[in-house]
Amino acid sequence: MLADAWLVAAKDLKVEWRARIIINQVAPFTLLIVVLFGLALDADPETLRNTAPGLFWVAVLLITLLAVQRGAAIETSDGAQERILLSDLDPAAVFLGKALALLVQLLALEVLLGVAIVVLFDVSVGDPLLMVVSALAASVGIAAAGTIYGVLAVGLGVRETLLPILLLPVLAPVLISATRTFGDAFDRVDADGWAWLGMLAMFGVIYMVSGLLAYGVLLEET
Amino acid sequence: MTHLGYLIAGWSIGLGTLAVYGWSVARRAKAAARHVPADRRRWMSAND
Amino acid sequence: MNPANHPAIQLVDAVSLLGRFPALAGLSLTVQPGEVVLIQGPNGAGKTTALRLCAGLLRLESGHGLVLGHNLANDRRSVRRRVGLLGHATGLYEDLTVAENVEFWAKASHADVKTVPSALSHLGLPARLHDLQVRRLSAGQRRRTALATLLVRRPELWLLDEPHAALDQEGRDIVDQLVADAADAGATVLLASHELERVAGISRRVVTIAGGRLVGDTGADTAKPTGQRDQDQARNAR
Amino acid sequence: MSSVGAASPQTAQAADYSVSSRGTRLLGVFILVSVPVLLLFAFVFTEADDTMEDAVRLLYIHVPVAVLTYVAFSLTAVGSVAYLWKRSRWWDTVAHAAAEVGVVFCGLTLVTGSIWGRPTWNTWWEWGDVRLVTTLVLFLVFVGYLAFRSVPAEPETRAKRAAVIGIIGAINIPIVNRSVEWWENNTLHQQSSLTDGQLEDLTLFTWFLGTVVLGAIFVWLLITRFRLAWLEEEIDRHGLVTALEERRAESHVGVEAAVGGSVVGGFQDNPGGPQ
Repeated sequence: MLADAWLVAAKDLKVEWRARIIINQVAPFTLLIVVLFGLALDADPETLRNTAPGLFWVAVLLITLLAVQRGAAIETSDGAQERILLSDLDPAAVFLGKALALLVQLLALEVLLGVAIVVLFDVSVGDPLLMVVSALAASVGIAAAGTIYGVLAVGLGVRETLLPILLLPVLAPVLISATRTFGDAFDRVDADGWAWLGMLAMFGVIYMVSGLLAYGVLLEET
Repeated sequence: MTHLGYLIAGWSIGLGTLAVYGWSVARRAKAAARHVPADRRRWMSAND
Repeated sequence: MNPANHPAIQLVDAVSLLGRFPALAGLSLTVQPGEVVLIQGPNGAGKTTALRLCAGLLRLESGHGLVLGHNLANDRRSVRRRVGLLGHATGLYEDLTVAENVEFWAKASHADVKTVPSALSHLGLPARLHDLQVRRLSAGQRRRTALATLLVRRPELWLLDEPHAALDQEGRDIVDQLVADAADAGATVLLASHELERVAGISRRVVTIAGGRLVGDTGADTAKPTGQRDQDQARNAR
Repeated sequence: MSSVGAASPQTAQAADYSVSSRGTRLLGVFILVSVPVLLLFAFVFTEADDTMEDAVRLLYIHVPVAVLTYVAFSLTAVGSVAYLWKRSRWWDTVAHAAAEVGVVFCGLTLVTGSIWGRPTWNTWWEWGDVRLVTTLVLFLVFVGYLAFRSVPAEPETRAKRAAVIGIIGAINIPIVNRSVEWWENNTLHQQSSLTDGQLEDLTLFTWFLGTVVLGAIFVWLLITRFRLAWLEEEIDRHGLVTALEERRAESHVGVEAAVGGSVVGGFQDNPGGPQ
């Protein structure tokens, strides 16, 4: 099953590497969000530093929407989703593979976003390890939930508008927890970031398990 | 009685919403029942 | 499942829906293992739906259906793993090359990747095309690639929806040969087409559907040149 | 609901399309009688609270509605699990009806809570409060659930996917609750007010009465909404029977066309194909 998951993940990443949708379109969008936040918050350095953790994760959620839609579009453009049903791939392996590919893309974009925030908002990172580990844990949960909801709206023709209202409320706990860990890592709030990391890890585990169990039900269109 | 405005607002919005919602569901159900043959509206005979 | 004990396909009064439209309105059809059957009928007759139902992709709304011995009501997954469906969509990834696509679907079907080059050349796709992205292919080349992904899987039941569409003469001959080879190897083939005269040569039995039901089932004798009939009968007797 | 409550069994004639049954009519009568009684208890018989003053009277509707919200969403989760297990249309309809009634109750929880919070906490909304934020997120999750259900889709597909959304939504409740609790653990909610023994018997009874009355409204709504959903599916099935007959009629007309009138070439022009 892990070999199958890797097969799917490698395929998704290869498609992305060829098509460059994430690199050419989503990455610039990422930078744009940072710039827009900077403009909206009146260029006050202290405000920007205080809100940086929250802005980072709101930006990640927006990017997630685009990446999830792109990931679902790969399968639906020419009936590939149906071919996956007709293949010997275990739905759980497909879920794992697509979540892994999404995770890799999210992490790459988060690095870009992190650099942009640190440089443009003049944030000093007090605890880089906490920042990296919590970003990793949060992204696992986001990738798992995103993959589940990515396939939910497939075949209904209204994916673009349905996805945000379904996915974003579910990701609210990640936003809360990851903002806290980053706040701690940036020395901006008096919170125990490492304790919040537990929450992120728990969220990741719950949604990974949910996806492994539910993906088969969701993949089957009729 | 203190806060009378809040009290009236709270209770009337609460009960009012439930009444309007209940009325609309009953009305929609009535309209839907017209298009269903009587023998397929099975709970009516089952419960009566 | 011993195929000898089961018809390859057995549909009894099958109803299947596309959305809320009953594309199949009580189709009954039995196909024996090793048979090559052509389904014909006008546009919207339900040919495509019939093939997709047999592939285990659609739900059986009512009626009964057995495909390769698996019940369509509760074991469509087993059906899906044993059939090869060429539908209207090719299921190829535009950004991957021809070889990458066929290799991916070979691996996804747990088939031998080493057969990929021979499958591609069998479909008349020269080596210079193998490393081309699918988005650069013509419609005919795409269909050949899609057929190659089926070939590496060696399905027990081929379900070909308009297999000749978009293909040139050479491609059509290759498809005909593919069907003949599959039948020789003991596989069952179901073709849907509205070009009766094009496909009549490769199929012994012609089934006509209209309005989602069977309206005609002519055995060997109407749609078959006499010369091949004996050959076919000998093949079926095996 | 008044119209249904007033309708007696004798007036129900063949031309009456009301979806009421004896059970819901009795429930309707009970609701019509008990709501004024509840109002009497909430506004006349009970005393004002020492700290909240008369604003406490809002809690007699707010708390029961909040409790029933969680009952409704739990029912959606139960219905969703049961649907995936039994694959029965009945459970799917239960989940759907409970979710819609739940969203109405959840919205009322937020509104009545907000109206109560303004005089008590001096704010319409308090981000630091666990239950407030949890309930809001919950509201949005199930608004999404209803949005999904309203999209035209094959009923079986929709039921399966909606079940997954319903279950995940329910799983989400404790997670959101935990995270918000950690986030700001200075809750403003009177967590102890029900248990610290300072309540008068009459106050407690009014709360109980409020739960019973609103519970009756909840049950009436749930049953009626269920019947509506059931009828809608019956209409759908009835339409299917008609469509099937029309489709079968085609097969008699279509025989000649099938043999003669085939179009050479394209495969794109087949409306029987997947869309």
